[in-house]
Amino acid sequence: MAIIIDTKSVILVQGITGKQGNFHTSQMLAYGARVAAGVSPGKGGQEVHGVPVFDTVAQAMEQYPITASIIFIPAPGVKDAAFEAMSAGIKTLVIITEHVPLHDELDIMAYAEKHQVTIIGPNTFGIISPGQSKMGIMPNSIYTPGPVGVVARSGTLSYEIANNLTLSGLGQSTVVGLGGDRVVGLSFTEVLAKFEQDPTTKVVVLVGEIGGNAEEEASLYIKEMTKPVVAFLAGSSAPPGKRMGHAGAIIERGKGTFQSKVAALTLAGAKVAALPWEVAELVREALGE
Amino acid sequence: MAIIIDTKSVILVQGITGKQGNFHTSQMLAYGARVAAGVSPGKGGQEVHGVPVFDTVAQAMEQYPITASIIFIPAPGVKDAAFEAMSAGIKTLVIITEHVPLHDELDIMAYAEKHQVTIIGPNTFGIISPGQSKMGIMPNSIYTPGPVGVVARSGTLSYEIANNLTLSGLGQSTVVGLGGDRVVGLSFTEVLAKFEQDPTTKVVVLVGEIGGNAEEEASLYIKEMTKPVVAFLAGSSAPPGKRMGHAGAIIERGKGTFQSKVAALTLAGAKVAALPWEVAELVREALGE
Amino acid sequence: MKLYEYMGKDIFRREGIPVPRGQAFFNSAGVADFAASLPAIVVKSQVLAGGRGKAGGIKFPASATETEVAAQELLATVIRDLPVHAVLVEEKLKIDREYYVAITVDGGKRKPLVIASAQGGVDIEEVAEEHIVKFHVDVHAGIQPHFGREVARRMGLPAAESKQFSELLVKMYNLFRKYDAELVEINPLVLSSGKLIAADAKLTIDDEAAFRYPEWLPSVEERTERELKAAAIGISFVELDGEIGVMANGAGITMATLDIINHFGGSPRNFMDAGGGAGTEATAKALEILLSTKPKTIVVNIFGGITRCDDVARAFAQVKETIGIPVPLVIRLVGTNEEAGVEILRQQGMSAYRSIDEAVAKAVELAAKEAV
Amino acid sequence: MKLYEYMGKDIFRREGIPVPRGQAFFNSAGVADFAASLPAIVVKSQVLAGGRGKAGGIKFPASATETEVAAQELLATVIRDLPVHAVLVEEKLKIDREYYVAITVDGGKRKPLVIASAQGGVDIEEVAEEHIVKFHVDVHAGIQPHFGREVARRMGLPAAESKQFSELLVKMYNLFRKYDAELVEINPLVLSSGKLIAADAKLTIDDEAAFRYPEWLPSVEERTERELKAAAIGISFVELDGEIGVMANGAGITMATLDIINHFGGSPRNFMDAGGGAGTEATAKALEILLSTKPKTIVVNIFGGITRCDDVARAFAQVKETIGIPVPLVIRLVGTNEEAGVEILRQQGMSAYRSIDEAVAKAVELAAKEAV
Repeated sequence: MAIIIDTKSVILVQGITGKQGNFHTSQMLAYGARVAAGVSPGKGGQEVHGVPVFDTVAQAMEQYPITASIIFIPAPGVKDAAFEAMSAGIKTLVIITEHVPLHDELDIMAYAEKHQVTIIGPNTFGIISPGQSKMGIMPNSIYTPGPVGVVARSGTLSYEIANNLTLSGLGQSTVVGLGGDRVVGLSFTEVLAKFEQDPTTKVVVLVGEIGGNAEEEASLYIKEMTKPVVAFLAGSSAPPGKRMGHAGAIIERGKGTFQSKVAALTLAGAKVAALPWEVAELVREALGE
Repeated sequence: MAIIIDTKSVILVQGITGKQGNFHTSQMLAYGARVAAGVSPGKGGQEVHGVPVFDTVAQAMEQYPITASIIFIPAPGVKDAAFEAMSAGIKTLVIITEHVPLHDELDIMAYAEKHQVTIIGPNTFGIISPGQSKMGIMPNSIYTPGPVGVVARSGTLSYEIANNLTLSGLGQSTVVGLGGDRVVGLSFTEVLAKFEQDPTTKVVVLVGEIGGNAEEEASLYIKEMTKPVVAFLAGSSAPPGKRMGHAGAIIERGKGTFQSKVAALTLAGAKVAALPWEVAELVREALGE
Repeated sequence: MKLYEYMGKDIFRREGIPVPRGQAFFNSAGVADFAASLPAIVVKSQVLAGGRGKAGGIKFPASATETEVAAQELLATVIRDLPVHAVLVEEKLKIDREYYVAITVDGGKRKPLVIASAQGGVDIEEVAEEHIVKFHVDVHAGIQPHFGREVARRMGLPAAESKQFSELLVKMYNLFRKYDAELVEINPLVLSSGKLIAADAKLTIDDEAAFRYPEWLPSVEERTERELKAAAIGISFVELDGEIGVMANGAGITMATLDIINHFGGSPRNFMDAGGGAGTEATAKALEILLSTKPKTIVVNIFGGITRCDDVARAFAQVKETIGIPVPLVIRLVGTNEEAGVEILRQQGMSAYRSIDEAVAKAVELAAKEAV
Repeated sequence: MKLYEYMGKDIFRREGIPVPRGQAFFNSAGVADFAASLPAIVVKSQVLAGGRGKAGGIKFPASATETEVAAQELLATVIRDLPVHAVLVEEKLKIDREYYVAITVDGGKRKPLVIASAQGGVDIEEVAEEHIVKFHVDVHAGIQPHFGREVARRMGLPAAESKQFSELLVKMYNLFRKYDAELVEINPLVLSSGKLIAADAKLTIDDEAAFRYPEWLPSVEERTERELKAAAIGISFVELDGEIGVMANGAGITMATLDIINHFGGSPRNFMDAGGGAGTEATAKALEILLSTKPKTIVVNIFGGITRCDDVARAFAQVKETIGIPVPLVIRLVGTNEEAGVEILRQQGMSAYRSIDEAVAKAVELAAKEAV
């Protein structure tokens, strides 16, 4: 078991003929993900690493029972691509692209809500259920199957932590990247709820950062969870008012500070690691090992 | 029993201080409908026939458990009023106003679908469940409770038929006016399905007219109904290509002709009256009287 | 409200939809000069009738001088009873292929509908169903480029045209929404040396959205003078060919009244829906319009709801006293304030029926007598 | 991208939102003439710092001549380290009441959010929560007038102002959507002799939507030269006050690296997220930017995923050979092509750590030594 994607996921790659789409298709195939088809307007009939390319999503879906799509389209075309997938009936969508305009994200999320589509991203490293399937750009080598669910805002930091877990003998059920933008699809709370329901997941690691109030909101749900949660937060040393990399990381109006997040999580019963390499130890304790 | 509105319906009147809103509020009250509140921006605090007036729908709903709203707002303001009602959570909406722009109707219907709101109209005489409640502009005197469900596109023609039914001793469960515009909320099929489920209704009268293919679509459902359907259609003598009164009544592309509608309804098992005064007799036969 | 082709093309141009180089002329001044700037020429009469090509309304002059002559000729033409309003002098396109594309509203589905075909240039009704592509539009999504790509694929357009077509459809939809259109139709959409160009433009604007029209939007009138007069007092009126004048209140009941006239062997002179709640003045004016069509007899069918019978009766009395009613008038009057209405009629020596069949039968009988 | 007040007001004016009569000046030429046409005058320095009023950036001259002097003075001013870009000379409004209204995006709810208060004119954070009205917007409904009426009611505005406010909010929302705004804020929205007027205009445009900007949209730059240089090669870079230069790949890991520096008692000189997949050239340029800030030492934290360790190592080698690396460089290098990268470094006499804690501890130690 895992959440959102597993061995049964039949994957479409939108933008498969682009540099990123092409490369990560090879990586996903190498990982064993069932990449069934790709879409690239005007390139229908080609193949990429043996995967057939179609001109439109509807055309691809006439041929394959696609359940999920991953988008590698440049930012100006992401809204079009996301609407194409949703209009064609795809219910799980991973949007890797960064720099998607805010209002396009608002439009995508409103339409996803209307059609009950699960969106991961934009500006995410994707999602991986180790040993089962992968839709994303994370390195294949650092994950191993196991009982730890990981949900993160930030990519490389989550690699660091997943790698540490793997090196410590702690495998992962699913690792989800929410995406670094101000408006993204899945929230911490929604992913935590899925982990709570997933029989394989025994403990959840939440990798957050300063800015916004997603971690505070998640704390409300963590209080009600039966499974233990370990958290790590980046940004303890960030100066106020400076924008650091992505929009999520702005400290505004005294909310979303490191302190408020640590307090909320701790109060909710989560163990907060002070340094990234402490996460594995806290997970081991949570598992009662 | 009845469909859509009954004694439990708590009614809001949007545009209650206008000439039409004011007059028909008095008529609805006289009929015994539970008109709880009215809305008229800038007129909050006034009363119309003893009904309190509020500035906004949200404000009215803080005070009364409103279940349905009837709109008497001039055409340019109908979209705003309909969205106000829907955003406030009202799930049944009767739009009396005529001349509502087509694209406003498209917007209203899309939003209604998203929020599962039942819309009657625009450009309708409304709905009446005789002896129980009334949201509309039909004369109070011509209806009486009974087993006949009536659904019509056109107002006065339905009065003619309802009056004939009443004079023939055949009361009505609910009489619904779909509205005469090209884009309206409820369809014949949706109303027929509600009558099919309604224990009080024993027979349904469908009052249609030439143009569009609503009657043909309804025929598909009539085939599956357990209750008998009697139909009357206006427009047997209409010349092709002329627009008669409302947009519904255009004969285009050889579809929606009188002949095609009669054929479809007859094939589906409905009895089609050649003249309006024959409807009551066919209803009596259908009831086995 | 239908717009002339040249008006539609002006809007197309403004919204970025490619159209041929062209200019509208209301007389022949300047035609030759403009034509001289075109490599090949077509002159199209601007008239809101279909089939203008077959009726000789389109010419292909070989020179600027010939164009001027053609324009003069066409401007003097009447096509299907309609005088030619203007001529559009355009660059004649090299036509490699002709497609069809339109956006309209599907009332049944309550959604915009895209209709397209790779077999354009002919009446779309003559195209076999399997060559027509239809897609509904969710207004919450609008038309994004992918929508056009999928339509293009179903039409069988090659990749090179798919992108152009998709951009065109996005623009057509934006125009459709922005201008409250009932219909935006391009037939033919021409493929000319690799470029898609709207060789024709049919644009119908929703009359009910008039209050939002930008000021520059031109107005086209298709109605007769009497129909306009009726519209001015809020009454739907359509002239027909028969003998019996008709007035009723409500579109459905008016249509049914026409049907009943037919049923009894008569023929209606008109359709007149006096609407709900018309007062004495409007009703009197409506009656005057009716009389001006010189019917053999008039039948009035009023089921009073919002409309008050006494108001209607007063209108008849007023017209009788002022301009007179020179033809037999058969009145069916029931509903709100019925008794007061009947009394007013009685004082004027008129009477009223309670049932519609009796009234119409009488009117048909009287019309037949008049005809003798 | 934040716009100056006068730019925001130009857009407001274009979109029909009432603003005071006014004009921006970049020098004092013409100021007196324009001021002479105003019944009462205010001169506002155009600078993207908050609290410009308290800092003396707003003046109320009594005459046209005084206005010219005030403009000259303000144009020579620096407010919170930012030189005054221009002055806005405006009609000084009679202020009857001051409100607050803004539209922004609530990331948590993934929806636009309207924030309003009847207590405007002050910092909205100083207004008590119970005097602030907040409503989310469904983009499928947009803001219809009723939305504004309900906000006005919750604010406690009288009926006479509700209609104006509602029209204003519809226009603000249209602007918010049309211009890809992150924030549209009016504070204060002034009630002046019965009219609502935007006395200030704060407009922030989404940088990511730059490709859609109409050409006329002005650009405002808040970043330092180095930050701009980094942005040009797609790297997020923010200058800080500490001693240790930092480069990492990914915003979260970069932030965590800063935290770890802090944890070991060091202080970061900057935030530099070299992103995922940066090649040799970009990495070399990033390193040059880092060096230009003259840190005491540099720590590089690369977890190779898309980023290839050998590319990164080659960049370091290249910079070392060309311009040289005059400060200690501590490298943590793991992941894709790690061995090749370590080998390249070894050939240059550099070594790499495998764990982040060791690398950072070393960098802090070295920085401390340099400081001695």
